[in-house]
Amino acid sequence: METNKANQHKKTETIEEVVIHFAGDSGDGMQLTGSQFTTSSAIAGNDLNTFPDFPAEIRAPAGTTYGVSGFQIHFGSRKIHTPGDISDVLVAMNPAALRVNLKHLRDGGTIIVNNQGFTPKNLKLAGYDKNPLDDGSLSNYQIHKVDISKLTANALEDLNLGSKVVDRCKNFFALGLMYWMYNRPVEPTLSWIKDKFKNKPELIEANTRALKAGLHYGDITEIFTTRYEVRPAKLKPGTYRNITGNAALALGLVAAAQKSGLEMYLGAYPITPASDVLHELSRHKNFKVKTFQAEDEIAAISAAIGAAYGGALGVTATSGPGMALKMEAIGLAVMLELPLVIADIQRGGPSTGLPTKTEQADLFQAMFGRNSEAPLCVLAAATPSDCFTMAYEAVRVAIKYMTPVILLSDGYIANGSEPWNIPKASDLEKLDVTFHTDQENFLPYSRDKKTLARPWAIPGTSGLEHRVGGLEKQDKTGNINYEPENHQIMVNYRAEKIERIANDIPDAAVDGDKEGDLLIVGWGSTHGAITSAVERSRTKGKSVSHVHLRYLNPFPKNLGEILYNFKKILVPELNKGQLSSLLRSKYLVPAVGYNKVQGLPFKTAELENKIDELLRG
Amino acid sequence: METNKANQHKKTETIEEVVIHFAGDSGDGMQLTGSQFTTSSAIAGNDLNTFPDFPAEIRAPAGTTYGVSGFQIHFGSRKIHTPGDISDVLVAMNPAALRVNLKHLRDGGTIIVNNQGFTPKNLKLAGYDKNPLDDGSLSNYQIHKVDISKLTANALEDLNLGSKVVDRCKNFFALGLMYWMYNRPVEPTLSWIKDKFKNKPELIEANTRALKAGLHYGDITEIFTTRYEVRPAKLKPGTYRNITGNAALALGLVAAAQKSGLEMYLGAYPITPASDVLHELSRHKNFKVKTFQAEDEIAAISAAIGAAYGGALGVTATSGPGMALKMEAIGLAVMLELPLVIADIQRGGPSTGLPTKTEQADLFQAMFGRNSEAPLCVLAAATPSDCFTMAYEAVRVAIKYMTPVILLSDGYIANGSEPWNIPKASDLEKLDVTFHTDQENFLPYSRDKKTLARPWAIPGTSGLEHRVGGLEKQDKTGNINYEPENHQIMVNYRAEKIERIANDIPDAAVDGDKEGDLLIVGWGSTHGAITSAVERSRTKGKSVSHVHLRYLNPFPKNLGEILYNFKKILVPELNKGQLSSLLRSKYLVPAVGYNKVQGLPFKTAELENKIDELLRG
Amino acid sequence: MADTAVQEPKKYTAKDFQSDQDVRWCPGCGDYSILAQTQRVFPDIGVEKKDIVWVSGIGCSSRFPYYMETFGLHGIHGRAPIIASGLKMARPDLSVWVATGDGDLLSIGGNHFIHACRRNIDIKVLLFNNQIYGLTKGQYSPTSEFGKITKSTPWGSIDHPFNPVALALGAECTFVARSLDRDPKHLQTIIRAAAEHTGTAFIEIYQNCNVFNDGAFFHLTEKGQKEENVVVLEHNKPLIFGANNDKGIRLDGFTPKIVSIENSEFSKDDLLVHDENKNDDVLAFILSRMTYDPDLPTPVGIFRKTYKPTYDTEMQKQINKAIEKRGEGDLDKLFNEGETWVVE
Amino acid sequence: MADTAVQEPKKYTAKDFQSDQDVRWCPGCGDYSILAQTQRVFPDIGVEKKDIVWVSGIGCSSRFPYYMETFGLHGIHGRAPIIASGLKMARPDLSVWVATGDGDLLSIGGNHFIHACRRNIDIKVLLFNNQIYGLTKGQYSPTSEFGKITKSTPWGSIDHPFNPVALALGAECTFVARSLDRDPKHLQTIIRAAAEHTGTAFIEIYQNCNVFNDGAFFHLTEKGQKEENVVVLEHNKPLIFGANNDKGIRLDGFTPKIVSIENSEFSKDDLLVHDENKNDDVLAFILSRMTYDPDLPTPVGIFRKTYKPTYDTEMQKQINKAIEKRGEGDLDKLFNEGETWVVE
Ligand SMILES: Cc1ncc(C[n+]2csc(CCOP(=O)(O)OP(=O)(O)O)c2C)c(N)n1
Ligand SMILES: Cc1ncc(C[n+]2csc(CCOP(=O)(O)OP(=O)(O)O)c2C)c(N)n1
Ligand code: SF4
Ligand code: SF4
Ligand SMILES: [Mg+2]
Ligand SMILES: [Mg+2]
Repeated sequence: METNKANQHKKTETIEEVVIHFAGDSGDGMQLTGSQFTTSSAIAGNDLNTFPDFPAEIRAPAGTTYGVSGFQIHFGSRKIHTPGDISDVLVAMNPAALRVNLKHLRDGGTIIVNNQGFTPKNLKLAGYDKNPLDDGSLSNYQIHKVDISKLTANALEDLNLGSKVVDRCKNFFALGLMYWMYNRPVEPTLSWIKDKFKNKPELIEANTRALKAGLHYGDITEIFTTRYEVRPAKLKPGTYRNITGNAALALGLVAAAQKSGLEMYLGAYPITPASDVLHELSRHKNFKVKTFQAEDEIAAISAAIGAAYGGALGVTATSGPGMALKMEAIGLAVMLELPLVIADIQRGGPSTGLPTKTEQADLFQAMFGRNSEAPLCVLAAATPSDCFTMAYEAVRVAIKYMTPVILLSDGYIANGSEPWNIPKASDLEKLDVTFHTDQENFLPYSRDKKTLARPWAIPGTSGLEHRVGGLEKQDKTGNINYEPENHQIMVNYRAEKIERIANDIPDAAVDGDKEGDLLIVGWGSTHGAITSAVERSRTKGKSVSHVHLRYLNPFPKNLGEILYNFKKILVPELNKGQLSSLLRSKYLVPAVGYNKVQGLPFKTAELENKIDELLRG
Repeated sequence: METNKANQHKKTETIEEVVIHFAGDSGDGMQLTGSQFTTSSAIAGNDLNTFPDFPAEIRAPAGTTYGVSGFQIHFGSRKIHTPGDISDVLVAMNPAALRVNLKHLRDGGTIIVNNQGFTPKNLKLAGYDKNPLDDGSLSNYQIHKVDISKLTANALEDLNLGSKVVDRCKNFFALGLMYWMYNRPVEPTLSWIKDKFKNKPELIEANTRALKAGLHYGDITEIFTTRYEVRPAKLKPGTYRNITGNAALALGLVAAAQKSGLEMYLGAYPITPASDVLHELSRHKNFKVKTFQAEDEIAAISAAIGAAYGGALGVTATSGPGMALKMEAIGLAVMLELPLVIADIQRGGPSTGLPTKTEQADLFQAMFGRNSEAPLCVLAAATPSDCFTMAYEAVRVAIKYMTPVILLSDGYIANGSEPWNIPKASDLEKLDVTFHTDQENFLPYSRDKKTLARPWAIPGTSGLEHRVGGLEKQDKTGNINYEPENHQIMVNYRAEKIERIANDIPDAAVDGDKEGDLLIVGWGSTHGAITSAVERSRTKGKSVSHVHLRYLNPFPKNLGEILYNFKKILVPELNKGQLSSLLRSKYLVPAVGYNKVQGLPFKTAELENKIDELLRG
Repeated sequence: MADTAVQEPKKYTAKDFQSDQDVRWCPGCGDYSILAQTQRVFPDIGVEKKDIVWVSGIGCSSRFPYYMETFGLHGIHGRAPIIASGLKMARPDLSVWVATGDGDLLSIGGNHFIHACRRNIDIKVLLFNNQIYGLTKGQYSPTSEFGKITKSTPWGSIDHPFNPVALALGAECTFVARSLDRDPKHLQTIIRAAAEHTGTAFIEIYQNCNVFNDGAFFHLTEKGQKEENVVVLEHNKPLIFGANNDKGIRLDGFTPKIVSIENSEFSKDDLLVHDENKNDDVLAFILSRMTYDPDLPTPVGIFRKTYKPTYDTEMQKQINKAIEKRGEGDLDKLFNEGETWVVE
Repeated sequence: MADTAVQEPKKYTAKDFQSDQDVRWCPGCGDYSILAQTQRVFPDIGVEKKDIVWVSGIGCSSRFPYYMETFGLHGIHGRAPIIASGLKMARPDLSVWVATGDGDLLSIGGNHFIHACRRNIDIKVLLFNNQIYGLTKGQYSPTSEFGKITKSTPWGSIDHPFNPVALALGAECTFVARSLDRDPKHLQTIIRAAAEHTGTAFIEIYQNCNVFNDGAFFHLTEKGQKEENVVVLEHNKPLIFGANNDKGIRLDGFTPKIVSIENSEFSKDDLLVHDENKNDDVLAFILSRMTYDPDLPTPVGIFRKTYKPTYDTEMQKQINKAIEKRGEGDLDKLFNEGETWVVE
């Protein structure tokens, strides 16, 4: 096994956690570099959290600030909840990358730049009058100017490759250097290269050499005097892999389909940042997953409704604008009382907004975006791997209660990743589905006493021929009915059915004391930042607890009780106060919002400051 | 002038108010009968309120209960707020009409039936085993069996008309009889007949004869001993006409277009109960109103957005399911900051629901139905004639604040009618629009200091060439911009702009004392029922006040203050508690809902009882 | 439906396909006939009731499923073709039918319709074309004639109508036909042919709305008029029409012309012979163009019938292929894909 | 644009149509050429900058308006044709252009597109057909070939592609053309012709997406290949192609066949002569059918150009007629329509 042995004369320092930010042009392969570093760190046993951040343009002109693509990884020997507020190390392939990311580098942090990227043209494109590498403006940082391009070219000299190809290997040099610096295992990347380019041996050679050149460069040159050791974190025993939220969500659905014995049918229309759910599921046809790229979002959900009527596990996945388009059809699904999972991977809005940025502002839409009273279940995943759990849960609720379920995720956890403690398939909760078959007194809108679910009676079943539709229907028979009392009964049933789900979900768990000065209530992807901020505040002796909601409709039954036990309630959200409004309305508690709508996740420090402020004031 | 003189030996009794319900098959012309009676009563100087109620089927098979079409009119010499909880008189053309409406007739009320309609077949279709006219089951009522069909046929005998034509005149007989009974002027209907059938003299003759036959029948036969006199109501002086909500809404828009100097562009797709807005506006092309029946609701609003970009007054009108489809485009309008009026004539839901029934359950959708933070102004009309006022107001706000405005109406006030005190065009508030023309430092997203509105810079203006779109835009320039701080600024602007509208709208007015035991907060079409109930409760000495909200986003500035001055707050709504949720959330007041979702308006008595209950408990 | 007739189907009568719901169309509506012909044909299509699903959108016509004693889904406006498509993909074993109106299918639902056509998903679409919006009480529709005066066009419509047959052809539909509510026999034949087709089958049915557009098709359906105004397309047969079968259609270049075949220079043999199976759909397109030509008879019958793989079978094939190649999905294997590591 | 050229327009150069925004397409993208040709043609179309509006949906191609120094509206996905239609109806004096992609126009926007066509609203639609979803990073589109492997179809697409030209014809479009990003001259000609047309003008432009679908059209655009694979349609001219102009298209019935016109039984005079003005669109339809035929060259040029009243002018006419008939609207009269009564 290829290893990464230290040059003996360099010292090794042990540190608890590091944040590295890789940045370069969209074409520089920074997402790849980041994800390789992630895998390596995961295998090194660290806990970690990542955040890729790329532009809306596919490949904006080289050298521009809006074309910068970045990948941040936070890894450590302790529990890591976020990709880090600010980075310790910035790897910048060109001036634009430096310019965009410098403000997120800590004072005294390390900068590693690709010297060749700092051409006059690139400097100008990035808006620099003078070369910042030379004018002393970076004196607050430890700056390493490395001839990455040149050194890569040197290493590949005798391979007779085109200059473009050679240039594309430079990210592996940078990666190698960082591997050296943080003592990462190289093997996973080497085997990845072999697999990736299995039909192009010259690229295997080129990338391998570039990687090793970076590695050796650290070892040999004098400019790097210290290597860092980040010890393995104490993670729960088990087999792990690194997983993004979207991949986890897709796997959760596949798992639930398998465990319920249903065939999955995904109707989807590509949209950032939800497309990867479609991509991932499209691969798994041997799980009898049918994926359908529809003509639009309305078609996607309508097809899924048709499939659900036919007895499949109907799923659709989209983001904000696509979600808006689905609302009429969701109303139909509510009326039909068919199971359906609708994943909304939220992004910055309104309208087309900031397609590649994150936000949590679709909660209201999920709750209320339909005409009339059309209640359904709303769930939210808190972290990348939690997307697996909540997708599974969404299926469970949908089929048990015969209802559409909206699962909220967002760009941040969808693209971000963390280690996932891989479950055993056999340990997953079994999901029971029984299609109705009994012809005796079959009533399509009769109800289960406990769940109020109606029977799932699918075509192909003898004697169950019946009609359903979006007009109000008669209690029990499901025939069209416009009578006032019947309408009230049906409206109440549909509401009550969703409320009863509260009997079937875990109580909200309080992280911290059950009463105190301040309760933070969060939901979705803010989990990591809130957890970190609360940890830090508690270390400072503050009385702060945290409840993180995964069930937004209905709320867990014990939520009111929890809220009433705190003097103050803070609801941090990446929107203008949607959950906080729901809490205030339902529980009449003076929850205050901490709101940020910038296309970015919370920083731990922001929350920490807000907590300080509230407990001071 | 043809008059309606009383037979001298019959006595005349003066009463304050009456509720009459006309009911028959969809083909029996009950809507026409009702609206003629309405006009006549209006001209008699009564205040009044009407409520047509017809089936979703176009023309359901004759004689069925679901094919019954009804029209209720409430008129009186005092202020009339509603069409009446229960009727005093039921005119039933067949057994189904009797069966469906009997439960809404007061004990001791009058029933007038068309004897010939009670055939064995019709009785069976209506679900009667025995003829209720004979079996004593109606002994609680004053029942008049009139040979309406036969008497009509007799009157038309020598005209040599087909039996179908003759049968179609029977509603005029019934109308004539009611005119006699309530001393109504006949002239308006006679001239209506002349106008309507101007090319068919035989129909003029037939219908005139039928009407007069009914009139004389009352006069001559012994069975009717009493006529009633309902004196003119004390209405504000002025010229009046009877108007439905949809007609008023359309006129309000035309008026606002004229007063603002804008050409109106309506993009619409037919949907019950909003289609009449399209129909009405299509007639007024000489007001430079362009109406476009689009391929669907998304197209309708998108076209209106295009028109608004071009400098027209963009309007779209729809109902619940259509509204759901428009949400993505509404988000675009929010982003473009263009004026746009979106009328939502609510109907029963969810999904296709109860298309011809009323409901108030789209408030949440109007507020929150879009992806991300996309705030806009939401208004609601309270009565049919108020639709004029609020449509006008919607335009005022839209153009002044460069924002989409949602105007909520519903099936009840859209189809219902009341006397409208016709304004003088010259008295209407002038609406100022200035398109931006100044080329110097033109910034498409600069803002008016007071309103935060951006300039309306339309194509065709030299030197103002610029681009707008749904991606987040840079403050001032409007160029695409993904920067975090900029996004926050723009999100805040969009929110703040809507909030500032509160500075520009009337304070909420309290009907009753400014503090007390109970405040009722209503919105939309419940106005009449709440007003009546509050009047009655106050007569009984209860401390009840009423605030009726026409501005739902933003709320009037003084609303919080008002709420805090009452011990209890009741929010009656034809939904599951949408306004009440908004009030609780915003003001943290323990507002309780009184909710009914039956496709029907509130009855005054229901509200009265609820008030009693609350003030007792 | 080849793939559903696994076991010998029961012998049904038309009555077996009547549901227990009261039919709520206006008396005299053409929809009654379409329902009746369908119920008459369905006993013969070789599919069990339990395996048939009717899907519809919103409109008078879209109430159709309620009256058929099969499975039924009354969807939302315009979405029937795609709801049906989803159902068919999930359940290729079912026989899936769509009942829709000219507003439902061609106005709000136009996109789903053309996409269903191009995919060649195996659903049968019956368009009840009454050239009006019935359920919303009489607005013009995308098939209404230019200049039509309706509630929403008191000054006359300025929309040029779609030619649904041409649109379907332009969208690559594999089975395109037209029939009439008032020609029960013909309608039955066409419904039967659609049932036999594998792939998207589209039937435009001219339907009288006697309340809002009465008589729109009387020139094509009433005795004394229809003979001169309709030409029936039959496979491999020349295009002959006229009260005395004395006229025919001849092609002059691409232009259909009426010629007399009695006492004239032309005989039957000079006429255009219909070929519904032509794989290029040019002939069908030429015939579709006769529809709005005031000088030519309106063609009814099957314009085009051709075969290509259906979307639903291709989808199923991919599943089968994937299983063959990779084996049935194993969750544990899936979970453990890519780089994993063990924490003890 | 006949109706907009009221005053003598200014003399522009291509540069006048370049906005101040950085062009953000991938280096090498075919969109650059389409932008450049447009900017080259626009000085000649006789419309002032202030009277031109570019409307788009969402996609790489839909960024187009930002780079044109005219008015511009970057709309939402699929809705450009209808936003543009509304604008044109409200403002018939403007010259309204749509930039759109194959996903934007034919997937989510298909319905608005076919309705714009049938209405014959006077807008010009430039379809940037790269047979892929660019902006969302490489899923197949409704024009991608059957079997295409993309991110969303790792097992190959099972969708049969639309033929956009045939679809537009089926939807009654009055101007239907095709051009290529890599044939600047031709593209300029076609854009100019579209500008001159009154009514819906549709141009399908084959566009190379060098990141996600590189080379999709190289057989039609690259030297050494294009000569044999492309036939240029020119009005009143025979269909000739080939590196040595030695081949032509001849009609065998409705079927186009390649014939040699050098040393063969056929000469130029035997070839199909293009007629873009044919009012029946059968010829155009036949030509459209050559597109996906592997044995025939792909036609580019104007398939059809015909005239009928446009929706926007008809709409304006109705307004004028109404005013003529009733006089300009008088609010007081309107308010007092019907029965009124006076309360003193
Ligand atoms: C989203 C939505 N928009 C509009 C409507 C109202 N609507 C119901 S049916 C219909 C059109 C009916 O016309 P058509 O499809 O021709 O059917 P027909 O009634 O003539 O059979 C419309 C516009 C609706 N139900 N839903
Ligand atoms: C409602 C909605 N759905 C999906 C998307 C995501 N989306 C943006 S562009 C696009 C398709 C782009 O393909 P195409 O129209 O061919 O344009 P290209 O990028 O290839 O030029 C999609 C699916 C969106 N922005 N809005
Ligand atoms: S309105 Fe027309 S289409 Fe609808 S049921 Fe009545 S007659 Fe038939
Ligand atoms: S992704 Fe393709 S279409 Fe989009 S800008 Fe890049 S090359 Fe052009
Ligand atoms: Mg119709
Ligand atoms: Mg594309």
